[in-house]
Amino acid sequence: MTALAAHVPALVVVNLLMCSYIMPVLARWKKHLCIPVALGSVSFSFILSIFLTFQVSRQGAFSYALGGWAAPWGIEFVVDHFSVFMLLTLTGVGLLILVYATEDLIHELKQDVVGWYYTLYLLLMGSMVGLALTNDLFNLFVFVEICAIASCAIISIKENRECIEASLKYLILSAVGSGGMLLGIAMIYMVTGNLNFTYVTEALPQAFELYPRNIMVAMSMFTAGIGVKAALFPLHVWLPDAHSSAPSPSSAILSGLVIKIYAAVFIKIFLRMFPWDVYETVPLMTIVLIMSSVGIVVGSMFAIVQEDIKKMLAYSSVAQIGYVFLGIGLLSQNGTLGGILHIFNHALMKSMLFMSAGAIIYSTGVRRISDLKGIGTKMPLVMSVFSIGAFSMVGIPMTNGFISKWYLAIGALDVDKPLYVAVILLSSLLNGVYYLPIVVNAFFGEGKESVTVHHKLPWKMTLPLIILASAIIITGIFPKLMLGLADKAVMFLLN
Amino acid sequence: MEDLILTMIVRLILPFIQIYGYYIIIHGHLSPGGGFPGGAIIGASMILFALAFNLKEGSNKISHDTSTLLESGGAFGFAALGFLGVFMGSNYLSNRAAGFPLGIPGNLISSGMIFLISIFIGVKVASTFITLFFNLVEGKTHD
Amino acid sequence: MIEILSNLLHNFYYLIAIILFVIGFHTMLSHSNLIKKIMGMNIMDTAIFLFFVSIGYVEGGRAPIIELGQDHVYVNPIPSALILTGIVVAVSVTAFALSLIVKIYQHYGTVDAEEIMRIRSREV
Amino acid sequence: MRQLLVVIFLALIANALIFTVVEMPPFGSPDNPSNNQVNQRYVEKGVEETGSINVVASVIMDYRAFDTLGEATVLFVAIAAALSNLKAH
Amino acid sequence: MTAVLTMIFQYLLLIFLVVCALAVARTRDLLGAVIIFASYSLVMAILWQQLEAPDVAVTEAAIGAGVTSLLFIVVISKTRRME
Repeated sequence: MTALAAHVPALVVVNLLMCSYIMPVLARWKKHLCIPVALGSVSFSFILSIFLTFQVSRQGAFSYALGGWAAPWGIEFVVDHFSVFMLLTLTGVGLLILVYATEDLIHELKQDVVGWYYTLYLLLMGSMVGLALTNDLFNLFVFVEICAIASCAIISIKENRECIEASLKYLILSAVGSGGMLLGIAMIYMVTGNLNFTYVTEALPQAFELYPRNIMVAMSMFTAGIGVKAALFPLHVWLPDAHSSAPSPSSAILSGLVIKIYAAVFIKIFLRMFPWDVYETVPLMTIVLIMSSVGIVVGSMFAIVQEDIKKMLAYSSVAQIGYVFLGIGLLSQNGTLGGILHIFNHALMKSMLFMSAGAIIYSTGVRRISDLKGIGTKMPLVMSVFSIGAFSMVGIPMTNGFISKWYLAIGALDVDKPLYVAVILLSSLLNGVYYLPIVVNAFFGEGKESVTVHHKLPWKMTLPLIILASAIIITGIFPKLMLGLADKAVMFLLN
Repeated sequence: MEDLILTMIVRLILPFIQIYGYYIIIHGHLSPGGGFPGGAIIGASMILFALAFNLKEGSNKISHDTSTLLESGGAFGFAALGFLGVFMGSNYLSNRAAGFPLGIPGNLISSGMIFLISIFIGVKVASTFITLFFNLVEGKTHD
Repeated sequence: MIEILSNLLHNFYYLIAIILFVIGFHTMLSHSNLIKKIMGMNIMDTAIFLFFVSIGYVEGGRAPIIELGQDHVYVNPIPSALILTGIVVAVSVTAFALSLIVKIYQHYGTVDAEEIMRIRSREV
Repeated sequence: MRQLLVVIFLALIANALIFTVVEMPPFGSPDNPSNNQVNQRYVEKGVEETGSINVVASVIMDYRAFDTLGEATVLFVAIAAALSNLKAH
Repeated sequence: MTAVLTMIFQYLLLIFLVVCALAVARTRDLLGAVIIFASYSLVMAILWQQLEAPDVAVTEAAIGAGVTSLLFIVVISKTRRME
């Protein structure tokens, strides 16, 4: 046991990958084993992440050399406060979405592709966990590609022509993004001779004096490449179609986790790999700030005019990912803390909102917002959960959305940029404009023809909703729970 | 519509292409090549066989069950090979430290894990390309 | 000026890789045919691979297959190793994109992005 | 109009990249920053440490074997994606 | 002398690559474009051989020129040949 404990960082990734390798075989010959194996492997990774969290809080950050070759020669995984924060978010929310998916997919997909869905889901989880842990640029690229293909595939798996078109658009744009990232990696390798983050950081100051243009091109390539994948504002064009047409569990994981992990990759590259004094000469972070704040406002405005509930949630994601990048771009301790916290908070909120929208579609078949009047009396549980998510999106105190917005605002004031506080307030107002009418109409509105409930919700679909909603409330009332971990992550990044 | 000349030529050169593919796979640690190009060559030779004869015969040569097993097995074998390192007291995916015999450099049977990984990857790549090709071909053109 | 030109001529491999990258990117952005877009993506990827491999070249070096007991200069093996992975990644993306295009043709009867947009706007 | 915008955008990118090429480390020079202790160790000790005389094979399947596992996974995810898409309809 | 000749050979191949890429972009016939793309990949493989990266050259010749072109041809045969 003690011998195995040292290998947990590798195991947490490889366990997901290996279970996905055997999934097609199970789907062909032992169909009833698919769901238990998928659930088992994700929950095993969740347990391992909790174990890693304890290990990190006890002994500090540590690294794991894959293949036994230490850092500059081999690939290494680094387990630090930031990566365990991401690990907990990914595996925890991913497990809940998977529990929800086991019931929802029966209704949304054909029987013979459900096995493939679990394969792709586990691969997506594995690649995201790998992205959170890896400390090597090229390994990061490989995981980004796995993540990109798997996230396109869980959209196109639905038998619907909008899905295929949205998926192809997403695939082509993310291929452009990957190309940009690879060119950036080539530029960095050319002037530093290393691929490991730690060694690149050491070599960068000297390289920046000798070859400044290379570094600048690499930085812009990374920004554009990750920006496309994380749907940073002018590059978000693929997101609304992709996230709204996908099956509900896919929307939940794509909006809740996949765009967040790219934000985490952005943090890893720009806050950990590049030395911070680069930003005094390169105005990159100002550009990121402008892009994200325009994205926050414009995304919210687009969300107001949507009629489809999932499309509205997708545009809201464009706005919310802006908060994360706003926090990164502020380059202050509290701002970064707010951004990192928002990764976790928005993962909870948006996956819950997508799942409750999916639950509404599952039981009533209604997608239009104007048809949702009076649904609160028919489906009280789902709508009250949806209301909690909506309040948290607006940033009402006692919910966790408030906490991250609070820290973002403090961070903006710390570096003397009160304009961004105004952006945050304006966006909260806009969020209220499109979320609160749904809640009010659902409970007090009188629809012309009342909605009929066709299917009763099974417990596997309601349980994740209840857990996520209570997590939103609990982390809203007792923010210390995640704040401690996020604070340590920020301290680690600042070093 | 089988063309006699075409089928004869394919019958003649197919063994050579396949042997070349196997050669590239198992000499991956001695000469340029390895699992990826070798697997691609073997896959391409099977596709050539299927194109020269009717498509039915080619897709019968490798059934869906076999290809599923080969794909999953290739990747799973590779990942499982890495665990040997964990049990031998080294790290995941290690070669010499996991006790693989390295042999004499330059011999065919040498370099421990590299040789085995090449074979697993060759199997995986060949079966992947064959499956991809047949599934793209078999899909209905019109609903 | 002459210095810039001589630098460009010396770094001709890099220059061509950049030009190919831009051509591929242009093909990807401006062509409405989806298959052409995927070809543009492949050209873009190979351009980056060419760039990466030429980073590893060393004047007068040999391919990194060691001759035991001899003292040669060898080229840098790392870019070659990375690009082997890159080629497989590119072909995987291509394969998936092509399977999506086959499906799009079945549903819309065309592989032209603008025509698909027209069909969709007519529906709404 | 859109074509013109695309061309201007690409011209800007090409301009920036070509000016970068002028300042890059010279092609093929042994003193480039990419020729450091990492690849020297691969070339000098690779045969002894991995038993493979093809250094590229020893890099992809021993020193950086996890990349190759990721690469096999990329192939696997491509086939899973393509099959799930082709069979779903 | 041979060094200069090799250099000229390499530069010609590089220019040929650009011509091929432009031809792929301009050709209206998709099948023709795929064939040009295959020759582009082969020339790329030769260049990688010139850059002393034989592993990449073999892989590109097998996967880039062989398998990718095959997949393109299958898809074109199932869809339309003209752009």
